[in-house]
Amino acid sequence: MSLLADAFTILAILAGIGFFAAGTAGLLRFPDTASRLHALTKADHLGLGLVVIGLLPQAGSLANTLRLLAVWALVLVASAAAGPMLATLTRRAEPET
Amino acid sequence: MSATLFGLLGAALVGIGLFGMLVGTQPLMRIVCFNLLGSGVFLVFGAVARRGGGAGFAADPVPQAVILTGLVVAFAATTLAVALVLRLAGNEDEDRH
Amino acid sequence: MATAAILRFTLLAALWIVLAGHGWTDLPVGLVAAAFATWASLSLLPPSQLRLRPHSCMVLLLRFPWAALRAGLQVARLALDPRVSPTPSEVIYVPRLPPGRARDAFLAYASLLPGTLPAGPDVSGGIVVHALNGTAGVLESLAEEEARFARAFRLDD
Amino acid sequence: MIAGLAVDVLLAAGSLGLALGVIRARRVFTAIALFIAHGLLLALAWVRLDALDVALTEAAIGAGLSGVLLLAARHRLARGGSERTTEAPGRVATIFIGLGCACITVALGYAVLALPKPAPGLAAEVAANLAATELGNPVTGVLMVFRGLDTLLEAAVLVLAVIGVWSLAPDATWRGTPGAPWPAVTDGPRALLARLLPPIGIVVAVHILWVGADAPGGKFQAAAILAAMGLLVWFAGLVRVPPTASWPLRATIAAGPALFMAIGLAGLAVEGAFLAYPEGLVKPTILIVEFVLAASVAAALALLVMGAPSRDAPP
Repeated sequence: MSLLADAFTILAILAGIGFFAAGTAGLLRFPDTASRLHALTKADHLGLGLVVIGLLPQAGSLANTLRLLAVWALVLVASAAAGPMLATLTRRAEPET
Repeated sequence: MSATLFGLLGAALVGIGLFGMLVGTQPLMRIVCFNLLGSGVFLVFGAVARRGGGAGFAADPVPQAVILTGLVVAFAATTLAVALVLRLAGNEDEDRH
Repeated sequence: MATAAILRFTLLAALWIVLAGHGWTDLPVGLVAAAFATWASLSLLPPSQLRLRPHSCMVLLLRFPWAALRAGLQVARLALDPRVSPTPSEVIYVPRLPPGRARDAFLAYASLLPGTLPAGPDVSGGIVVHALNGTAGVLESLAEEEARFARAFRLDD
Repeated sequence: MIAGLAVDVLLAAGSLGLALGVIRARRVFTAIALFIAHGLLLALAWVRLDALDVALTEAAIGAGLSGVLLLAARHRLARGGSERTTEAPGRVATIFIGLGCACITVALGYAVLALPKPAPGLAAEVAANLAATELGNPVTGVLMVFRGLDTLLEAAVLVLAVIGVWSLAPDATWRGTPGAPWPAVTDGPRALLARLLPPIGIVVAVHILWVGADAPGGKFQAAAILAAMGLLVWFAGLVRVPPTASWPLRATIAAGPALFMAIGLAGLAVEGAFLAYPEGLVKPTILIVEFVLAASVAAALALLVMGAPSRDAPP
């Protein structure tokens, strides 16, 4: 049981790290600022989500489980606000480029 | 090991920050470098704190508390410096008008 | 007003218990903090007639991980596969929700969906949406998501 | 062990690279962005140095509030377009400055390497006396009891800094509203965040303040979070920034240091020493001081970020 849980944790976290790496690759490769914001937010949400899901079997208590989920939710709220804000600012700064 | 490594990093930051402060031409840049210098000093002190651990503590709490105090005072100094820079720039505006 | 206050107070007190545990010595502090936070919440976000359709809400909530997965996979494919690269473009989307908090909430939600990132209002009154990979189907899927969003919170009648 | 070392080396290398990036940056904006990233890496370095209290403060104040302050200042200077720059030193002078700084780094590095093992410290004394304070977090014990005078003076420094920043106001806006004119935006993502986040921030800040007695956390970290929440609603225009003439505002800033000093004087009268806490009531007294100080420090930090009054107070 615990072996299975550990294997799940390792797999989910590795997948999460993979998405973080993909997001970073996108940050370096994508042509414009707004696209880079896509890479930063979307791949990282999924990566963080997978890391959180992977850690759930290790949380040990309901409170820790909820804390982990709260971290993910707060990051989602923050970037759902910050992403459009940055996109708006860059569009004003570099119109039609 | 961590203590030595981050202590050396702190020493490097002191040099880098001081250099930036002395050769910089823009006031805001020099304020940023002043903060780099400060973080280097804190890190050296933190390394000393880590070395001084014992009696059940991983690190000596006295230097850590002093670093906390120092961070807040350094922030206060930074705000004052920034306010001075902004006031000087504002004065120059008034002179030109 | 009273219902909203009780609901928010309960949620914030629950947040305290999640953070601090339910120790009896801690709880009074947590309740005071939650009360103070509820006051802040009520003054920053005055309660409105928010009615949910539980079924549609569940659909929205359960679809979200799926949307996050598709969004992440799309970015990963575009970033890692050397044969494809993104074709960014901007479209003007005119939300059916009136300007205000409901529209803001939907646009925040839309920024988490695959391929779309709202980038501020357009002079025409619509919203500029940055599309990561071509414009095909973007407006249709946004309209679909907005309808789903409006249904869940009874904003459509 | 190996994994820990790898993390340390990555953190140190990243932080060093970012610091070099700061001084090589041509644009101030780039330098500030790199500095914020550098601060976040340093916060992780503090975790590796077993200094969680410092890590929280570094992330909140060193990277967060300083970042907001510097970015806002750059924005105002770029709009005003008249920053006073000084002449760059010549090539020879630069080389000598570089050599001098390198010497300082080498000397400090030598000092770090030459530290005796185990280093002399006060950990044993703190451990021996912590029980008397009824606190579980040794750093809070040092801040509030063993070096309480330092903390009192620091709280006073923050008040002085606020007075200093306010005094830089031009005569016309003296007693006016701090900060640059800022259009109120009641719609859009910024307003949405400013409406949703502060209640959560308040609960988290009170939690950090409350556990500070026994676990990492305390008034500075809590105050930084509260200040950030205040700045968020001020920047979104949801709440008007109070003018510096406002008495409630001034009272909030001064309350913490004043209470701390009053308790210190009471200790002189009752227990015979400045800042001696009443026996049996040490922890409650400290907690009350912490709560009031947190409110004062939060107000001071937020106002320090806003800067000197530059607008007339609304009628």
